[in-house]
Amino acid sequence: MWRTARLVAAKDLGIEWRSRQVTNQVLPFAGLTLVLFAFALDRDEITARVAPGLFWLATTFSLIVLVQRTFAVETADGALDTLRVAGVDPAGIYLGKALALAAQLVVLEALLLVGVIVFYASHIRPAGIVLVIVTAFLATSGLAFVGTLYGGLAAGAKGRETLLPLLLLPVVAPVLIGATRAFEAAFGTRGGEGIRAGVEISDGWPWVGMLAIFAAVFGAAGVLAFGPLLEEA
Amino acid sequence: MSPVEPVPAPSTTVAIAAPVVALRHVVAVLGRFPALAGASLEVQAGEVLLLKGPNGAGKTTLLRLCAGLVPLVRGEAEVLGHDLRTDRAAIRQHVGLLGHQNGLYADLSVRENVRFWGRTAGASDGEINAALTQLGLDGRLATVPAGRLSAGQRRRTALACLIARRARLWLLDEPHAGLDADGRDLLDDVIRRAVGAGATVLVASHELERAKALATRIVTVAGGLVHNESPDDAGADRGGRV
Amino acid sequence: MRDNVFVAICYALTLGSLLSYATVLLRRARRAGRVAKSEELPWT
Amino acid sequence: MSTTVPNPQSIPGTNASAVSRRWRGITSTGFSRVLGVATLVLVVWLVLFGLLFSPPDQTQQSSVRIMYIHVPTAWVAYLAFGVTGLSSAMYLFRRAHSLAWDRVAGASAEIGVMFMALTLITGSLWGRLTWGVYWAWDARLTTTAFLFVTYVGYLAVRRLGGSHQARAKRSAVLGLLAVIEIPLVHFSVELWRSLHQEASVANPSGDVKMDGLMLFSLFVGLIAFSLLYFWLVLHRQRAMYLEDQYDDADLDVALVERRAETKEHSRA
Repeated sequence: MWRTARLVAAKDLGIEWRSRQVTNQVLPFAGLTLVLFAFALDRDEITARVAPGLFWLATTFSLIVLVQRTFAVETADGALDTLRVAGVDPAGIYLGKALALAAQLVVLEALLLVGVIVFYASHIRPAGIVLVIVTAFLATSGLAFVGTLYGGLAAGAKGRETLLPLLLLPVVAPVLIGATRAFEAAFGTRGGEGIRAGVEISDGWPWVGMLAIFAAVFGAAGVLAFGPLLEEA
Repeated sequence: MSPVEPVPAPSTTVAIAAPVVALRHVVAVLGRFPALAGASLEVQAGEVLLLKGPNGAGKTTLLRLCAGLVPLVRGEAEVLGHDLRTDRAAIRQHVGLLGHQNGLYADLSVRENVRFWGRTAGASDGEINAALTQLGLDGRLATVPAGRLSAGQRRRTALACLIARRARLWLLDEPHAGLDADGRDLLDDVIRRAVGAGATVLVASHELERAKALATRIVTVAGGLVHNESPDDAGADRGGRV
Repeated sequence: MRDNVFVAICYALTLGSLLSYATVLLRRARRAGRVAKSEELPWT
Repeated sequence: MSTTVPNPQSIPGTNASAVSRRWRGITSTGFSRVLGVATLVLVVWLVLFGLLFSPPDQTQQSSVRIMYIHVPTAWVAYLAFGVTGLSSAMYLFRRAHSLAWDRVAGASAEIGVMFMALTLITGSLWGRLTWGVYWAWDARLTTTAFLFVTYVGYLAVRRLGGSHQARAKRSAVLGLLAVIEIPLVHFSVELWRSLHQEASVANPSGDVKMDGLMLFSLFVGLIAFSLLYFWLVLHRQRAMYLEDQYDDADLDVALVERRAETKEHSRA
């Protein structure tokens, strides 16, 4: 299974390396959403206060675009059928695609973090760096697992462009809540009271626990469910 | 891998081993439409079976059914000893399907495509390079992204991927389409080598003259059913009538 | 007064939608049943 | 082939009440008719008790009457999704892969979504009266809304088509995934709401003092709606069976046409 996973991940990242479609289109899209949020929310104190939320909202919307892209690659020339006929372990395909998706997400989140600090004048407390990294890692793996699983479900379907957001967005709600609260604990606006008066770094850790459970549950569910789902796509 | 000299098409009196493909009154649907309406077919190991028939007769569905991609609605079907009703996935390592679509990644180069599909079937680099050279894809062409190839070159790349899989059952859906003259010679050579290496081939094709030269048996697929032609009008080596 | 209006809305809405769903259900079943031979239905 | 609609065992003697005679359908049997009549009686009883006989509440006045509808619909909605999850598991893990479980899952989900919508509407109306606001980010309400959207997605996936077995397997997997999500969402919302200091409003009915008659009406409501749920699932599942038969019957007709096609071909 892991051999197939490495193979599929290398293939996906190879495609991205060649086509540069994610770097040229999806990353600017994510940056654009940050700017649009700023337009919509107008006043700086508001954006500074909700910066973590906006960060994860932009990531979630970009996730949908990335998932649609990663499965469009498969269905473009009937590669999905050939993947099935290849008789490789579906769990390997699932983990491979999730790995590639996670890698792209991490790059996207790094850029978004810079964007948030620049646009929204947020400031990460020195002690909060570890929390930020751990949260980002767990939330990204959770998002990648869920995205690949539901992407596989919708891959072959006719109305897949509209079906995917409908299926995916409710499911990522816990990640959105958890990651945002954890980031709020790590962030702190310069001067002034913290994001929420008296929010300590330590408040973030229970959320990290929840994110870890989420990632583990959907990692396992994906390994089991991806095969049957790919079969019927 | 030493080039295998082309072996004359095996005589049809091959020992009656378990049939590679055994379909009995198989019904398969595409959405609501019964593409296969009770087809029955038996293919022995080493045969090259030509599926003749008009468009929409069910040839493609028949091939996809044998590859385990299409669920069985009624009837029984056994491929390579596996019952397709209970376990469609088990046969897939041993089956190579060349459909209308080539299953290539447009952004990856020819070599990367063939290496990926070869690796999924466990082929070594040597076999992958051999497949590339056999299809004349090892020169400058190997580094060209699949998206920029002509239809014929994409077909050859898909064929190379098929060879690298070393499947025991080949399912070719109009393989000649889009190939130029020497492309077709290459295809016939590839099929002969595969049969020489013990594979069984099902070819759905409209290029009857070329396909008949290869086929050990011909059947007509029409209206979702398989009508067996008399075997004597197949196989050029027996001077069969066109 | 507004309380009663809201209460009325709730009851009417709930019972109305349940009743209409039931009638649609039975009508659809009858239409689909026209083809199936009723002897071999698993529940009769 | 027209089918007369015989009622195989017309119940001699006890003439089915006017209501059920009008609704005699191919999917009704003795048992479903009795269940239907019982449900009808109880629902009428509920309406009478809920609107007239039960006393208004001291604090909430008559708005408490919505509770007799809201709580039962919420209970049935959660019951329906429980049944969908269970029958999805039964379909997947039983060797027989019998389509009956898939039909029960589909029927229960469809009815569950309807009850869930009613729960949300009546809940927000009731919230408007008691708290003055249509919606509050209360853990239970949020999870309910989340469930509603998830199962709307489930129904969308069920309509994707393909063979019955393909539809069944895909829906069953999604049904189980939905069950996994419920605790995750509930836990995260619960944790989230605990951050806000203001009293987490458990449920509008939380502060209603229940006296005998109100409790009784609520109890009648729960029974009536549960029976109604089973009656609806029973019929919906049978209607699905007929629809599948209808598809298969279509298939036989199509097969006949398909084979006729080959005769012209071979003659031409």
